[in-house]
Amino acid sequence: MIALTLILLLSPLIGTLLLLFCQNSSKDLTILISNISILIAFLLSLFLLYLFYSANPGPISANFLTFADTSLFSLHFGIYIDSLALIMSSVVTSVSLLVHYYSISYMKDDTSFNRFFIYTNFFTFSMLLIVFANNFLQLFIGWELVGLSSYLLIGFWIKKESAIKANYKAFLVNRVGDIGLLLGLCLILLSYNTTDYNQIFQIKNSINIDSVSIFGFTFNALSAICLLLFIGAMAKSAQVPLQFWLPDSMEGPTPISALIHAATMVTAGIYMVARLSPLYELTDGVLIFILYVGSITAFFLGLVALVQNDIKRIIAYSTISQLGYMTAALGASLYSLAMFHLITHAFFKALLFLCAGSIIIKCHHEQDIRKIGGLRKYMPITYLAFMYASLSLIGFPITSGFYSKESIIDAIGYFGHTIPYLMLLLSIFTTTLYTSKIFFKVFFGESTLPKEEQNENPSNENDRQMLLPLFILTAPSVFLGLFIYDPLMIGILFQNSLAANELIMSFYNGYVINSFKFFLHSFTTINFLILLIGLIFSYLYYYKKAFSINVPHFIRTTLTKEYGFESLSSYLIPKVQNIFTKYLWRKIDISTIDNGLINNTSSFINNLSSKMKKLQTGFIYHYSLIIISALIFLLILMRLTY
Amino acid sequence: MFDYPILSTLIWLPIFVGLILVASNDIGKSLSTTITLLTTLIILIISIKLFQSYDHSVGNLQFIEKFVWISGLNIFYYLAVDGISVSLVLLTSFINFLIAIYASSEDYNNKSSYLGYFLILEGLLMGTFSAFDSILFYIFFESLLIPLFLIIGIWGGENRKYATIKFFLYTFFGSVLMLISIIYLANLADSFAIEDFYYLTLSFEEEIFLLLAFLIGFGIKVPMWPVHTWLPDAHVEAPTSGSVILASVLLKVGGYGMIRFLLPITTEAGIYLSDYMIYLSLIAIIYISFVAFAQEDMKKLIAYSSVAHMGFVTMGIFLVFNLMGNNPTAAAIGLEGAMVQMISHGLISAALFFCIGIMYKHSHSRLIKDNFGVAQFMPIFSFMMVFFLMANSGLPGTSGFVGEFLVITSSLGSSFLFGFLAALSLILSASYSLKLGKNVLFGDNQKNSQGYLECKSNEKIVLGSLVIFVLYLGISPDVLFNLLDKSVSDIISSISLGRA
Amino acid sequence: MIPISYYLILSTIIFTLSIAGIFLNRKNILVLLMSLELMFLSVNFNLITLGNYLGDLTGQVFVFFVLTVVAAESAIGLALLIVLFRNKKTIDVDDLSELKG
Amino acid sequence: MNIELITFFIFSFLLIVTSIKVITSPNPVLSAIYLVFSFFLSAVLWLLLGAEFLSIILILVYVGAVMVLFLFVVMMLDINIAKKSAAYIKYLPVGVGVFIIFNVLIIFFFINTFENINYNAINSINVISESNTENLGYVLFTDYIVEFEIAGLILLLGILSAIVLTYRKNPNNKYQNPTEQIDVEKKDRLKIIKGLKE
Repeated sequence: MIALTLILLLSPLIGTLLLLFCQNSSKDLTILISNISILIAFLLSLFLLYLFYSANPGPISANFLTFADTSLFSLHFGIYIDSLALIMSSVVTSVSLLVHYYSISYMKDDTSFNRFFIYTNFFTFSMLLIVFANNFLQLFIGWELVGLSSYLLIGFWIKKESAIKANYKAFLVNRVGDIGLLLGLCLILLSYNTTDYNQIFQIKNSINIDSVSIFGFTFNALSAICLLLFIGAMAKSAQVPLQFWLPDSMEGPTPISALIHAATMVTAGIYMVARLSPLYELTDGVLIFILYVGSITAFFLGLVALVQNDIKRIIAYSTISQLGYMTAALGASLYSLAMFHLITHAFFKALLFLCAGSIIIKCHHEQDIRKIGGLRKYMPITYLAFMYASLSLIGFPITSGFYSKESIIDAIGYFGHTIPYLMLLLSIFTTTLYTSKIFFKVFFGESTLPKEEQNENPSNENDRQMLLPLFILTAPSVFLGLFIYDPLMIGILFQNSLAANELIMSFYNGYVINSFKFFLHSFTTINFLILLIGLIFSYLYYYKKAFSINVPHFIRTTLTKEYGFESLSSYLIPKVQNIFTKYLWRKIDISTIDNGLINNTSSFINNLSSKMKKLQTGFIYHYSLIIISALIFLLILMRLTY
Repeated sequence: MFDYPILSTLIWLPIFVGLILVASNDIGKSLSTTITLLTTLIILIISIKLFQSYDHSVGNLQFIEKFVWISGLNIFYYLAVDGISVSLVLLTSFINFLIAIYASSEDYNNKSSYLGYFLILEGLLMGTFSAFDSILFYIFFESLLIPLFLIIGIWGGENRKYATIKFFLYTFFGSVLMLISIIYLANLADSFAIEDFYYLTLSFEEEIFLLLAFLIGFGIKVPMWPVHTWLPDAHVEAPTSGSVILASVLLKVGGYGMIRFLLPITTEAGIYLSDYMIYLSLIAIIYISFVAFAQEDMKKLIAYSSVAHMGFVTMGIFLVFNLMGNNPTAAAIGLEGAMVQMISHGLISAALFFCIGIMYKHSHSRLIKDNFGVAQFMPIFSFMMVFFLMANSGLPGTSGFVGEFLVITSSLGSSFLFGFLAALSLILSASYSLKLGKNVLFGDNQKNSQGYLECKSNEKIVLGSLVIFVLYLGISPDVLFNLLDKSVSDIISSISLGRA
Repeated sequence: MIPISYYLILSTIIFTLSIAGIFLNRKNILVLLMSLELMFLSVNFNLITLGNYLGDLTGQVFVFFVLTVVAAESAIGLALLIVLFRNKKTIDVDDLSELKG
Repeated sequence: MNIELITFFIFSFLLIVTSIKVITSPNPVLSAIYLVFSFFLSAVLWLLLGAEFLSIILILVYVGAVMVLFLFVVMMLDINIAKKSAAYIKYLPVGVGVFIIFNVLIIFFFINTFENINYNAINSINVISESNTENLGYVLFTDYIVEFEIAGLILLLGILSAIVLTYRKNPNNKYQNPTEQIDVEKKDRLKIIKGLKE
């Protein structure tokens, strides 16, 4: 069991190393190595999943490499196998396999073809490192490596100026979050000098008692640690204050947006909180904070998506708002629901991005939806795939998106968190709006692109490699919900890896009863009503252009400016930083310390010595005068003292 | 267990060969490079043998060589080595070996004396790390300046005169104070051996003065915040290998001196002043990172970044004072973190200076705006440079992270504010290193006016071996930890013994 | 009966005169050497008078040695003067200022 | 007022006047002569003090040798008569000022300790006999023999240095160097020229 997971974990790494060494080999060799390594990982995780559920042993944790073993602390790299980890790894590997396969054709005419696959393999390895981490240090290392691979992949086209700016910003914002994570990690190591999950889980109630003084006020240690760890998650999963890097990270190639910025990396934060759910259960106040952060992100970022016109940026904002849903679920300690939404979201969001990718390739890298139009006739398969994915995104009944999103909204409503419930309800409306905006504009509207741009004949839509993943992805993004909803709710799926199962049970018995009844019941709820209104509204507004609403200028600019985050991040901070640092360097470092102290002392000594020089006139009588006056002075001195 | 005195050979062999090289100026470039390569290789092998035969479990002074030197003042030629010195000796020999490889492709006028000075410098560095008699330590500590002064002075950049004189006088001023305190201590303990100083009972005022004297003496060497302005100038003017050896090993002498002298002797004063000193190193970390961000000159940027990283080292050391009272394990973590940070910063800053040297060789300009779009023409080189920039900003999985991680853990022990401010360096170091990477490596460069072409084989070897070591120390720094573990706990116990 | 203080006063007067001479002369180094001789003279005066006062002959013996030293010194002084004159063509104090700082 | 006091006053007054003249006279020759004159006067004063041998030595050695040397040098170097330069006037007050301060200083501060001791300066110290020369000779050759030798050396030094400093080798004077003449080989002397017809 452990050996298999070890192989699973290391196969992408071996793939990366192999690709690294045969860099300038032929294209198909790279395709071969990269896809096989991910395929092995995928098959292994499926097999392990099956093995785990058949034998269902408890969580297994084993260390395979000692990081540092001294008298003061002992840190290791290890593997932690339980249902949560295996499900997450199968999701990650499956999406990554499909994206690898998809990007063979997407990147085929790119010069640095091999480099792309090195980075994606490396990304999958570091993601698995997080998934299978059995201690906080390995979690942090995987966390940063994922940040590094997203930095490399966003800035993949090194010549593209905006891509370099984007990856610089992305990495720094992730680093802001990582400070929280690092401080949490250090606090744990300091107070319990072990970072191992098991040991921490065992002594978790004793942690609750000690206190930590942060900036003077004393906090309960556990809630301080969990809050700090959540700050790291906020940056990685793009929650409200630290979310402005995700839309810019669309500069990278579309497959990586699908892989990293939709399915896997951004969900690392959610996974971490879910993994540490036993700890989060004991904190006070942190969960409420998470709940409100999640719901605010869900609602407000959804609004911003309405005013965007770049297809990838709209999907990026929708990812942020869906992540808001998941965080809200975590906040309401509905961990398995959050994980369920994470899984379904991974599939249908990856599908959305891949469709967007094929659209972009078709229209020769044109991403502005106002220009593209009427692709229904030319790209039937992408059209169908896109439709299913957006239905699932909206949460249309029967689709898996419906099961995960609706259950989160109803559960939060059921447990009486009123304001977040309202926010999530309203964001259903915004989600339907912007998804149908893309849908109608791209597939039904008229295109303004010059004719030969959009080669007419539908036959060569795109080659097989791009369309096969779309087919494969539509299945889980639509039917997965039905398939795993009941086992999830009864708590078999994430057996003893997530806390607070009894909450889900009570919701299940009290509200849902079973998946089919939940489906029927949903037609009568408000959610479906809002959904319908949204659909009709967008049908009339986008497709028929029946009426036009002039959104007041003030709202439009705030939204485009992403509530000021956009201008903050791309102009304000760099400019302030430049001026401030230049000032610091010029004023303090150079003028005060360097010139002020050092050069001044040297010049002081210089002119002091030049004054002394005047004394040596060269004339004897001056010297004799000096001698005599000194003699007189000494005599007087002797007389006075003697 | 050794028939021949290993430490003395480590010191005097390179000095001897160096002198020959300097003296015989007419031997050709190729011959002098082979000689240097050979000697540095031998030294590397000896120090690896030293490392293997140094048994970590005991951890006290080993390979002791003690002969009477000046019987009148009972000064001894006293060489010995403990965990900390072994790691630094290894670092020196490794870096010098890399310099020899790198320098083989360089061509400087009268290159044999250029390489000769490096060998002398290597020998003196070995001496500083293994001297256990304070006067011997002081002599080696002082004589370090001379070869470097010549290297920067003769083969340096444009206004090298200003830089070298400033560098020389600055460190000289520091060490004068140090000499006074050594003599003061010596006539108290009427012996110059360092461990005799440990058991002296000093009054509080004495300790305060000694602390300040040692602090200034070593603070200038480790450029601590207010006295750091000599480093950027020295780096900008030094030739590539000169600034490599300066950044990677010479700064560690200051840190090593602090651990050897400051910690065990002036404990009471240290505890009393520890808050101010931690504020100093915090300023060094945060303020200097801001200043590093504003640089236009690549070398200056890396020089300021090494000041910031050395801020972590000093912080680790002063935390020991702060935490001695209530939490000795955190103090030990801090000190171990400082030690690891020294070694890892030595490797990373050496690598970064090598990269800048390679780029300078093609574009002949150190300014950031003159170098752009390097990645298009030098893919392997820019891969390694991105790796080192990442290591410089403390990416876990590289050795840069380990040191900072431990120092932040122990700083959280004393107060959350210290930990938070130290952790801030995570963003700041990332911001300036990646800014360098962004402006220099990426971006579009059609006509390749700077004439970048892929780096030669020996440069690849140099950078490759540094990548391997930084990764190895990042993934499993266990080998370093059990080397340092015993010596660090000895120092902590000798401090608590001193205080009790 | 001449009290001892008279002699001492006389010798101080001679001594200060010679100092003024060294300091005052603008003419040439020769006068400087001569005032130096005067200074030695006044010193000898003191030696003898205080020798008498203490009833010890060492004063006078010492004067004897002072005389030999002064002889040698003025010989060397004048030789230097000649060499100086040969090179500089002048021994006027005002234009001998090569040692200017 | 007995006879010694009168002679003392006369001669000391004359001595002061001559030494002032030595300093202030423009012509170096004149100042040399005044110096000679002041030595004579002080020799007399020394006689008063009972140091006859020394006063004779003073006149014979000092005036005879050193002053002659001075005059010789003065004559040799064409030192022009210094005109009353303006600087001289400017510095006169300073010179006089220094003179007065110094006198006041030493006389009032140090000498008045001897004020109350009316010890007669004039008496003769006799070690083995009456005459001062004999006593001096005795003391000189018993206690101070080493210093006596050193004094001889100093004089030798004086002579040597004077010669070394001023001696200039005349380039064109010819002289024989016997050592060089001896160690000569055949080839220096003999030059065989071939092909000479008989």
